[in-house]
Amino acid sequence: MTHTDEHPLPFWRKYVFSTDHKVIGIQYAVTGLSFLLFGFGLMMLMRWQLAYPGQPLPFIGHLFHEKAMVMGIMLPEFYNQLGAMHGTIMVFLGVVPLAVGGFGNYLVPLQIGAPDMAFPKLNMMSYWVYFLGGVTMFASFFLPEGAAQSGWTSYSPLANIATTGQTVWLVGMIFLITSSLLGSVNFIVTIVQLRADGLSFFRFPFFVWAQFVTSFLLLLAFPPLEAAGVLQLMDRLAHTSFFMPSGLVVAGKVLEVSGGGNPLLWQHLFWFLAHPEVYVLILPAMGIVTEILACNTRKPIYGYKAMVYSVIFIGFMSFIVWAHHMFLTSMGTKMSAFFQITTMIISIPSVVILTALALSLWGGSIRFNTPTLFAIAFLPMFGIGGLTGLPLGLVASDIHLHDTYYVIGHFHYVVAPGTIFALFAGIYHWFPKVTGRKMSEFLGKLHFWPSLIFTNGVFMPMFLLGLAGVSRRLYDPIQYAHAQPTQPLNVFISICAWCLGLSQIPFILNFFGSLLWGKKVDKNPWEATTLEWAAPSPPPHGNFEHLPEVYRGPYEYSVPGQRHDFWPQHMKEEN
Amino acid sequence: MEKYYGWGLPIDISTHGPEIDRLIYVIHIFMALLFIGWFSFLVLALFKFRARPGHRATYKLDHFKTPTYLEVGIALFEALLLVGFSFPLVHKVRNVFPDESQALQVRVVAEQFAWNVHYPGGDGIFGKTDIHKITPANSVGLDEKDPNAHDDIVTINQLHIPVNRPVITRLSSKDVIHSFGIPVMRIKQDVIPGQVIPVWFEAKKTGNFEIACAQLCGLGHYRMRGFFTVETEEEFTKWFVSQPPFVALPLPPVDQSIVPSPPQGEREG
Amino acid sequence: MEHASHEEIKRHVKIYIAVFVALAALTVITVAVSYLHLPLGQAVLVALAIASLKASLVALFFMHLISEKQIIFSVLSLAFIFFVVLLALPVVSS
Amino acid sequence: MCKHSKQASCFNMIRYISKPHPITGVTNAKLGTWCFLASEVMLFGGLFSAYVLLRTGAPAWPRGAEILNVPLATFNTLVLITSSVTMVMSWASLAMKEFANYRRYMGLTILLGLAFLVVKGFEYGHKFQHHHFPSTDTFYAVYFTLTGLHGLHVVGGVLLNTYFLFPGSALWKTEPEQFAGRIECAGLYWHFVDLVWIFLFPVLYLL
Repeated sequence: MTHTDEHPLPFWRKYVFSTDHKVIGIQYAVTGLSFLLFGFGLMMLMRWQLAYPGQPLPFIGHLFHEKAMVMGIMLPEFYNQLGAMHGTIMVFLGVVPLAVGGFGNYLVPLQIGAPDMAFPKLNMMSYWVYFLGGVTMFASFFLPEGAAQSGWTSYSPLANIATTGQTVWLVGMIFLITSSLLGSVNFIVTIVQLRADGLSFFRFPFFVWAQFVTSFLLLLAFPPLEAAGVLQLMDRLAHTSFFMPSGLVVAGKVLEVSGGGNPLLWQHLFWFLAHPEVYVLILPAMGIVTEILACNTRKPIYGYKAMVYSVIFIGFMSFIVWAHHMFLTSMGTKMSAFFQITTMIISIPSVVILTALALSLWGGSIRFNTPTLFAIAFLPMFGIGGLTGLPLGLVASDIHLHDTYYVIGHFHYVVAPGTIFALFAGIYHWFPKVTGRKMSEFLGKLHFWPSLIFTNGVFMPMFLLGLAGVSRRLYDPIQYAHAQPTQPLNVFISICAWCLGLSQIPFILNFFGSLLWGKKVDKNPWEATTLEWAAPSPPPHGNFEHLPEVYRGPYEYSVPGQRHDFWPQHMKEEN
Repeated sequence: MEKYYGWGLPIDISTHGPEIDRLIYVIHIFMALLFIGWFSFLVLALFKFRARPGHRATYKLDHFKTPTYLEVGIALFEALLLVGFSFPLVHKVRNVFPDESQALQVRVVAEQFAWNVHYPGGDGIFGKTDIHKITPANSVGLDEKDPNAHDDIVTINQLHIPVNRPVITRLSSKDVIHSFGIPVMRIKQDVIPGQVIPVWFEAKKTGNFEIACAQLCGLGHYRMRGFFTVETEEEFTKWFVSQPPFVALPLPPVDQSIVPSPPQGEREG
Repeated sequence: MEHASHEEIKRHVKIYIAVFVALAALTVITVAVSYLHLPLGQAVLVALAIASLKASLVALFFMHLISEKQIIFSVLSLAFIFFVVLLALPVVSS
Repeated sequence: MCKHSKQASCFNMIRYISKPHPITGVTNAKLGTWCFLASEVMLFGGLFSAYVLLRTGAPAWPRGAEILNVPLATFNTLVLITSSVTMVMSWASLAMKEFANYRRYMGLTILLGLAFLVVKGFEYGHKFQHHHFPSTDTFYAVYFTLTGLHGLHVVGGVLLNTYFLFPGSALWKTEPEQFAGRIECAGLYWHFVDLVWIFLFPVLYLL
C-alpha cells in the first residue's frame, strides 16, 4: 500500500494513475477549475441571449452546430441545455470537486499530520470515476439531440419525457455520486484514524472540521439521489412510472405508461440530497476562510468551539430542511410550518460562524494580501446570500419570489462570490505549499478588485428582477410584459458577466506564470501554525520527514511571551 | 395608462397581496439594517486592525457579549416573522377558502405551453372530462355526453375574472409540472400533474395583466404567457355570454369506454 | 474481535449455528403468518417485527455489532437518524 | 510491509491497516466498510421510502403472495441466510488459522450466492414469460427495481468473494492479520446484502 522512494515510479504512475493524495488533489483541482471555466463559458453564452434575445451572437455564433444556433441565433433547445448543464457542471463538476476533491484531498492529510489518505487506491479510483462522470456530462453536448435540458434539478415528468441527453445526465450523475461516496468514506476514515498523535478533535484546524462534516453530508445525503437517479433511469429506459402519474397527455397524445407514480417523489429525493449539497459547497469554503483569516490576522479565531458546534449543528439540520424548496407544491400548511421553522433555525449557526469570523478580525494585525482580500470579501458576500434566503424561507414571501431571479441571486451570492471567492483565496494561500512558489500579488489584486465589482454587478440586479416577478429559466425574457421594464438590467448583468470573465485573465496568467517564475519560498512563507506548513514545499511523497506530534490548538498566534507571533502545532518547545 | 411593472415589486391588485408586500418590505428593512450594521463593523475592524509597524495582534480578547444578544435578537425576530407574518398569511391563503357559492369557480388546465381556462358555464357545474377526448378543438377533453358540459366555456390563455369577487381556481396539468403565477396578484402555485390544487384570490382593481409560468416546463416555457383580465361585473358578464359554449362542437361517434375523470373539487392537502 | 482466542472463536461458532437456526425458523414463521391473511395493518406489523428481529440477529452476531466499538455505533446512529428522516418522507408529501 | 523496505519509509506508512487504532479500537478498513454500509442504508432507505410513498398513494395494491412465487423466494431466503453463516464461518476459520477451512467455506458462500442468482433468474424469466415487465404497473416496477438492485449487490459480493478466494488470498501468507480483517469486511458487506433481503422478502412477497 505504501510506496518507498527508492524506486522512482514511471510517469503514468506518478502523475496520471497516482495514489498520492497530493497528486490526486491537484488532479481534482485542475479538472475542477477547468470545469468551472467551462461552466462559466456556458453562462456567458446564455447571457447574450438574455441581454439581446433573438439577435445573432457576434463573432462566434456561426461556429455552432445548426441544432444549437441558426445563423448565430440561439435556439431554446440549446438555451435549456446551457442552463441545465451550467448548474450541473458548476455544482457537481466544478465547485465540489475543487473544494472537497482538490482542497480536501491535498490539505486534510497534511493538516492532520498523515502521510496519505487511508485508502490511496480508493482515492485514485474516486478521481477517475469523477473524471468519467465529467467526460460523460461533457460528451452529452455532442448527442444528436444535445445535452440534458430539464434544469439541474431534472424535475419529473419533464425529465422523463426529455431527450436522450437526460439519460446520459443520469448516468453521469451516478458516476459522480459513486465518486463522492468513495471520497467521503476515505475522508472520514482518514480524519478519524490517521490523525497525528496529540491531535485531538478540538485541536483540528477548522478546515478539517468542515471537511469532516461535509464528508458525512456526502456519505448520507447522496445515496437517496442515487436511488432517485436509478428510478428515473428505470422510468426512461424500462418505461416504469415511478414519477409519472396516471392520465398524462403530452402534445395531444395520451401517454402510454402504466401511471400511478408521483412527480413529487423525485423532488423529495432530489432535495434530500440537494439541500445538504448546498452545505457541501459552503462548509469547505468557510473552512478555507477561517484558516486564512487566522493566519493573516495573526490571532486565534474568536469562538472556535462555537464554530465547531455550529458546523456540526448545520450538518444535522441540513437533512431536515429540504422541503423548503417545495413550498409551492401542494404541501400542507402544517408541513410547510415545520420546514419554515427548521429553515429559520438553520440560519442561526450560519450567523454564529459568520459573526465569529468577523469578530476574529477585531484585535488582529491584518495583512491585506490577496488571499486575505478574497477571504474577507467572502464574509459580506456570503452574508448577502444568507440574508436573501430569509424571504425565500418564509412561505408568505416565497409565494411571490419562488422560482424568480431572486432565487438565482440568492444562491449565486452564496456560491459565486461566496464559495468561489473562498476557493480563490485558498488557491492564493496554498499555492506556495503546492508549488514552492508564491503567486504574484499585483496580478492577484488585479484579479480581486474587478472580480468583486463585477460579481456584484451580475448578481445584485437579479434581486430587482426577482422582486419584479421575472421567472427564472426564461429563454426570452421580453415575452412577458412584466419582464420588459427590467430588460436594461439584463443588459447590465450580461456586460458585467463578460467583464467578470475578462477579470479572470489575470488569474490564469498568474497561475501559470507563477508556476514558472513565481518567487521561491521555504516551507512556511505565511508563518502559519497548522501542520501542512511543517512539511516541505512541495511536500514529498509521504509528506513529512517524521510523523509530526501535536502539542496545541490550531491557531496559536501572537501568544504572549513568545518570541515569534506564531506557535506551530507541532513545536514542542517555545518558538 | 398606469404603470404596472418596474424594477421592483409590480403593482399589487389582490386583497391578500399587501400583506405579502408588507412582509417583503419588513424583511428587506431588517436585512438592510443587519447588513449595514455588520458591514460597518467589518470596515471599522479592517481599518483599525490593519497591519502596520508597531501594531501587534492581541492574543485573547474578552468575551463579546453584544453579538450573543444580537444573535438571540435575530432568532427572536425570525420567530416573529414566522408567527406574526408567515403562518397567519399562509393559513389565510391556503386554508381559508371563500364561500364557494359567492366565488367564481374556474379550472385551469396547464399544458406545454398554454393555460386552458375552463369555466363551468351558466349552470355553475363543470362538465365531466376525459383525457381520451382531448383534441385540438376540445383542449380539456370535455365529455359531450354529460349535459353539464354543454354550456361550459373553455378558453386558451384567457382568464377573465370580475373585480371584487373571490375566484377559486382549480389547477391541474396535462403533462409536466408548471407553475401558475400572477405577479400582480401575488399568487403562485406549482401545478403538479396527477393532482388538483385549488388556489383562491380576489382582485381589487381592473386591468389587463399576465399569467406567467414559473417552473421550467420545456422549450416553450418562456412563452407560456396567459392573459389575465380583471373587469367590472358587467364587463365580465358581457364577455362571458359572448364566449361560445362547448355544445356548439359537432358530436364525435359514441365511445363506450369512458374512463372516469378525477373527482372535481377535491382538496389536496 | 481482533485478538480472540481459539476457544473464544469456537464458542462464537456455536452461536453462529444457533443464530442460523433462529433465522431459518423465523423465515418459516413469517411465511406461515402470511397464510393467515391478517388485515394489512397487522400483517405489516408482524412481518416488519419479524424482519427487524432477523436483521438484528444478523447485525449483532454475524456482523459482530454486539461487541463493536463506539466509533462504529456513532456512524451507524447517524445513518439511523437520517434513515428515519428518509422514511418520514412519505408523511411529508402526504 | 515495513520489514521489506528501508527503515526511513516506515515513518511514512499509513497506520492502522492491520492493527486497530489505539483510541477508536478499529482498523481503517473496518471503519471504512461501516461508513460505506451507512451510505447503503441510505440508498435502500430512499428506495423503501419511495415504495411506501407509492403504495400509500395507490388506489389499489396487489398482495405480493398472490402474484409472486413465495415458496421459491422462501427457498432463496434460506439460501442467503445459509450463505451468511458460511461467510462468517470462513472468517472464523481464518481467526483459528485454518486456511483450508476458510477456502471451503468461502467457496460454499460463493456457490450459495450464485444459487440465489440462478433462482432469481428463473423467477424473472417466469415473470417475463407471462409478460410481466417493470412497465406493467407500479408493483412490478418496484419489484424489479428493488430485487434487481439487490441482485446487483449480490453479484458484487460474489465477485468480491471470488477475488478473496483466489488471487486475494495470497495476502494470507504475508499479512495474515490484514487478510482476516479484509475477510471480516467482505463479510460485513455480504451480511448487509442478506439484511436487505430480510426486509425485501416480506415487503415484496408477503405483504
